[in-house]
Amino acid sequence: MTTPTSPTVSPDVDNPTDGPGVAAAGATPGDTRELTYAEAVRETLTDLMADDERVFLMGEDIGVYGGAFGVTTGLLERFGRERVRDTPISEIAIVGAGVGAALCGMLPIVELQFSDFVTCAMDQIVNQAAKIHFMLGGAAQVPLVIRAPAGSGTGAAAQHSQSLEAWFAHVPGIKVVMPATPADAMGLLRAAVDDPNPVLVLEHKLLYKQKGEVPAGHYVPLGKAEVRRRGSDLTIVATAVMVGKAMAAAEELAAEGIEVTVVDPRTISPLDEATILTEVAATGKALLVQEAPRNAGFVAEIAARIVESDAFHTLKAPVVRLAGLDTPMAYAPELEKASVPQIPDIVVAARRLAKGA
Amino acid sequence: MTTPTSPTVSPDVDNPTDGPGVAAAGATPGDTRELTYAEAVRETLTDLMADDERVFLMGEDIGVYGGAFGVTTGLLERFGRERVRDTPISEIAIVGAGVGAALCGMLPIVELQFSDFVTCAMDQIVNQAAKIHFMLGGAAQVPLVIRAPAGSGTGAAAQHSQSLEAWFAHVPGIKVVMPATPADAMGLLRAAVDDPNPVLVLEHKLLYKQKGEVPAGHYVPLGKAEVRRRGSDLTIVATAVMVGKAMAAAEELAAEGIEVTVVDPRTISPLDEATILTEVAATGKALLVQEAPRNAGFVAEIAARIVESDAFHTLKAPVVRLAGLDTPMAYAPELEKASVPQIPDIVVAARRLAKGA
Amino acid sequence: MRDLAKEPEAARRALETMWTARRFEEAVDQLFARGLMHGTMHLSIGQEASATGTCLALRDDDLITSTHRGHSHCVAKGANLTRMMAELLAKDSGYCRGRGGSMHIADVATGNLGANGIVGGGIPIAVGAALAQKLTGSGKVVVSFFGDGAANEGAFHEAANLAAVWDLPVVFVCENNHYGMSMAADEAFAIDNISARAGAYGFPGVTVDGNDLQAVYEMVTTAAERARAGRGPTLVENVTYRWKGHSKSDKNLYRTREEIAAWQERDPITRFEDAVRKAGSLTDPEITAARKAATDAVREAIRTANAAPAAPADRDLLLDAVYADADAGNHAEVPA
Amino acid sequence: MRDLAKEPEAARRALETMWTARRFEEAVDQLFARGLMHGTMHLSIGQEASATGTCLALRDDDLITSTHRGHSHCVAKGANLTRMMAELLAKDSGYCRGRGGSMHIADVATGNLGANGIVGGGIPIAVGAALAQKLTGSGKVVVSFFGDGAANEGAFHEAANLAAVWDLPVVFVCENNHYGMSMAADEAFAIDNISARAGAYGFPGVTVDGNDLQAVYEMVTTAAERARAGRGPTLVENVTYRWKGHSKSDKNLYRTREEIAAWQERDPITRFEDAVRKAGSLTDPEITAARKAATDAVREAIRTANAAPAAPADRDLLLDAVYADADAGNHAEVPA
Ligand SMILES: Cc1ncc(C[n+]2csc(CCOP(=O)(O)OP(=O)(O)O)c2C)c(N)n1
Ligand SMILES: Cc1ncc(C[n+]2csc(CCOP(=O)(O)OP(=O)(O)O)c2C)c(N)n1
Ligand SMILES: [Mg+2]
Ligand SMILES: [Mg+2]
Repeated sequence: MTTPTSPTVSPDVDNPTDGPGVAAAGATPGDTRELTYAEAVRETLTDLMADDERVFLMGEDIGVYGGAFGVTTGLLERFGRERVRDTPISEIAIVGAGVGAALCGMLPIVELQFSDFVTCAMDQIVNQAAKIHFMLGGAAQVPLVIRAPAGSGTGAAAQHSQSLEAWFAHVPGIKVVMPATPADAMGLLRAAVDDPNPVLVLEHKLLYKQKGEVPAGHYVPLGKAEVRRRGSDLTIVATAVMVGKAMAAAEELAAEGIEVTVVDPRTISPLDEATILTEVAATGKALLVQEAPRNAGFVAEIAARIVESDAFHTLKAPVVRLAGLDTPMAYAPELEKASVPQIPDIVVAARRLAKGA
Repeated sequence: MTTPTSPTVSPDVDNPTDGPGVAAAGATPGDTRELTYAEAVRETLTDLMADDERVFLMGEDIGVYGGAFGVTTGLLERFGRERVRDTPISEIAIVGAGVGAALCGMLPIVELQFSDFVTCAMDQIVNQAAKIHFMLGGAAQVPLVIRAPAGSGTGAAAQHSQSLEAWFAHVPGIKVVMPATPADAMGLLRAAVDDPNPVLVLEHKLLYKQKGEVPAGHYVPLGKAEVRRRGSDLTIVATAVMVGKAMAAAEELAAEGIEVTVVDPRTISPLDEATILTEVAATGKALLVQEAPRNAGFVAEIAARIVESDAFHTLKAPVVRLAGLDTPMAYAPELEKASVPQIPDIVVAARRLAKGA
Repeated sequence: MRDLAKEPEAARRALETMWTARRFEEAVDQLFARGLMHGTMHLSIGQEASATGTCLALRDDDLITSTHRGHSHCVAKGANLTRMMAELLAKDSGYCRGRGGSMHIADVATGNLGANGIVGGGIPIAVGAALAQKLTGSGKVVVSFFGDGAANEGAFHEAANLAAVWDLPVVFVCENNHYGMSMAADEAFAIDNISARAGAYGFPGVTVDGNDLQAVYEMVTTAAERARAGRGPTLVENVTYRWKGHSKSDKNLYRTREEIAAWQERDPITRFEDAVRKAGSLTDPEITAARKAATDAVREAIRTANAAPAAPADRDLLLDAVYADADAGNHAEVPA
Repeated sequence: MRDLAKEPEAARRALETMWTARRFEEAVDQLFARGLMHGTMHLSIGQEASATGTCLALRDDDLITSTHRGHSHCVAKGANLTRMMAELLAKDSGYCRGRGGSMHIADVATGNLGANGIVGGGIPIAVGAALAQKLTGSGKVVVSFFGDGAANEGAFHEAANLAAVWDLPVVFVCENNHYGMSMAADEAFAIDNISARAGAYGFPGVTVDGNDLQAVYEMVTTAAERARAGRGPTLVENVTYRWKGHSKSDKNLYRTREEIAAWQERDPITRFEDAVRKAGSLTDPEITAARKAATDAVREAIRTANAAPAAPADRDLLLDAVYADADAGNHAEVPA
């Protein structure tokens, strides 16, 4: 297994519960507890369903099985078969039924068992969910949330390990979030359900067991990046599992006297460009880290935003991208590990960038 | 209709027939004739089918109807129903049958009636066609060509006007070409069929009627950009229909004394990075133009390649992107026109960039 | 079962609806030919009994999803003609504010969840809408219109099965007009009746003469009752024919003039007029009046729509229109 | 029709194949449990008669597409055990050079076009392979294996219909093991037999006791003959059961211990051994020898595979492996 060291990143202290004050299941608002990322998702789903009759779940094996990653364990018992709906293996119908139900005022949360299976439902996601509000001249909305475990690291090979966020960032009309911590897993999901637009929540499967402090009822507004640490030598922008790796690399670098800023966009569409540009301008050096293959990946967009803005003038060195190999994901554990940026890769790239002109 | 002025760009004189010398239908090799883009595709299909029994066509309404854009008109009569196969409306099966036939040694060329319908066949394109060669450790190959008309400009609204090339540039294992001229429509298609890998050929529907000189049997190697004109003030990189618009803008700019280079990548995956970087370094200013929405679009990748390379040090100004609006495509002609870069937009952006520091 | 031809009010309404759809599309055809309309369009002339008979079998608050060939569904479900025409003419007062055009007209107020540019794309959406009705106990039924061609899309299959296993209140209305663009249903299917596909999902399927308004009305009524009673979906195959080309680019090379003429002989409107005459529920002047009312309404719609301002080509307005306002919350516009 | 149990050589081959698949997967199960194998895997223990009976009905040069639960298909089609095991152990000598793993093993030489990680993903590919056979007149037949769950994917629907309208030489073998992961077929379908779906496409469908090797063999033989004669596809539903969890993470909460035990009583291998004994074609020592040959072969495969070098974790090698070499041209590796 190539599970990376996943440092517990600091909780979201700048953004305490500032959304609708929904009481957390079994926890007093304001309480902060240690939860795993999977628990944070589960607790949020529980809260939302308890709180709003319109919320219901659909997906493959989400009932008694609890989902392929156990995220929905226990929800069937609590909410019953009408609201926790095990589906046949029919991704078009799962997403499409979500679109139709959302159009009629429900708040469906559908799960795709692996994010790779968006490929089976792209029409419904891209041509229907994302476009209906615009195409209909604003006469309808599609408050659909699609949850999907993304990323590699489990030896599941090329069809179960993709990080496809860039595709959806390129689709106007859908919002895309990539929580990197248990707190964000809760907060962003809550915001996603609260939003009248379709939102794709890409959970990273290597993070499900990661623990972190989570304020009860936590809410993280969509479209707000988080500065996870600040340093003056260089700015790392990283997404999903790469946030934790960047934080671990930052510790190592700090030990050598290199101080880095780590920015986690959290929502990649709409992107919090202002925060990213400010933080890059502050150090003049940008290292962009993603797990997805490099070519036309999401951090290319960040590179473009940097160099077409005033931040360009603050740059002291070329922008550096660290990304997955431009290959399908290989099965063998060592090959898989070699295919995505690891902590030492980040350290090396950051060191070089920090020391270079 | 918002059909843009489509200047006849100069033929591909630097790259004459350098591929396998296949005799063109009704034309002596070496002959250069004026053909429309659609005619160039049709003639290439004819040549390839006449030349190689393994080549056959599948798609919706490609037979007696001749395809939604008339590209395959006459091929049914010439080659018969076995090799020009009208299919039911089943995009998964169309692409999947192409994958299976290609795996077994055939050279299928499948047509998706509009490139938007890739959304109905993404699993077969992305998880199967693109990955099989790698996943199987090289034990098989998928010489499948997928042709699909892309782009806006016909008043067909949000589900029939997309430019989705960025998605496929992000998929290792498939190659992607975007011919901008009749000559390239022939040359790239011939190279695509000649290649042992899956190739997505994104034809632009506004170009089908554009005329240009086409050498008989023309062959354009995959992965080679074309410098369509050279100037010292600024480098425009543009794709598909934007190449012609950039050329028209260049004429206007030349009249004011601004000389621009126009680079057409032609193949966007694998990308001819060297040519692009050389041409950008030569002027120190880059204007990147695409029809697709800006966010996470393909030219973001070009921006990233520029600023992570040595070309960064040659930049005299921020990189500028001109792209489609981050909206679904609207129906109304004036809205559609406002949604994608037009010649005056390119002129204005180029002028500003040329004159700026 | 009611006999619509025998009831003056129902007969008048059916006739006026069919004529309105017909006149609307004839007008669109002409506006196109004269270069006054833009984009593409798909006319359902010849298929009006399918849309009309189906919608007459529904309650006002029942829902439909429609297709690229959706004008008659829209009319039959009660849409405002001026807003339809305004949309096609790319006006700000159109149903979609000029952003959607013919393939995306919806009228949420009359229960039309929208046309669709993707063949089969509306079917799973209809199933989801039906699920919402079931979950909320609204008692409403959803009709999903789609073509013969669409029945070969994976979306049809998955949606039909889901509706079956969950007993959802949906009626699948397959308008088999013999062609998917140029592809003859005979070649796209190795079965005689598309309705036989219902057997693959475990619900009833029936093939109906889609040019017989009463037959359509009866079948959909039965199917809607079944759905409303919580007994799940039905597949109703309305066999019909489109008189015009698939879209403006169609040269009709895949069918004969004789075939078209033979089907024009079976004009669903004429047939229903004959039935009404036979039933004696309306007089000839009343029949003529229904037709004239439709003609006038369409003429008036064109006039009003034409006079309206064009959708403004303002980039900021477009960018603002992509996302629903998050501050407004996720409150539904269609009360389910 | 041949009675396999009565022919010593066929009986021996069938037994050895089933035992090899069984022993292979038992070994994989243990290697996993002991942390010596990585990733995920899906075992077909209990389903061996389906794979074996099907492949025995094929010619050596016929083709198959397989699934995520594909080890027994692979074995039955004649794959090399060492290369299979090497793949699972992430060795360079594995079928996929360690790049594919269990879900992507293919053996083009024995006509196995590959397992698939996407449920239903192989079905359209099988149809395309069958089209290639038709176009080249090869006389070969393609079997597409897939599960009950896969029959609800759009890919199944579109592929089945395409094969039907083009009369392609394909046999759809649905291995109905009662569950798609945790989803009971009873809940995923509102019909009793998945084979009934064939009627929606106009070709024959049959439901077979998938734990009866001879029954599977007979049905697939008939279907393959039909396909080879140009008469199009057949859907053969092999009703069977998987003894092990869906994958390593399965806690079997969706079914009872009793149900599993009852199906273990219907072990397809024991059943065929009994048939052979009854037919008297093999002696008890011969039956034992077949089992032992399988056990030995698997043990030897593990030994050899284990000793082989790991797939090299070299980034350049990986990058080089993405595209087939364009200079080599598009010459097929599977002569069609
Ligand atoms: C997924 C998809 N594939 C193809 C098309 C192109 N197309 C539009 S309408 C049409 C024919 C549809 O046939 P049918 O479903 O019978 O409806 P009809 O046009 O006859 O009303 C086709 C192929 C499309 N819009 N969407
Ligand atoms: C498109 C897709 N959806 C979901 C999955 C996850 N998944 C893998 S196997 C499986 C169950 C498949 O059931 P079935 O087809 O009956 O095959 P079985 O596992 O029973 O052999 C599921 C849901 C997948 N791999 N691909
Ligand atoms: Mg039709
Ligand atoms: Mg199963």
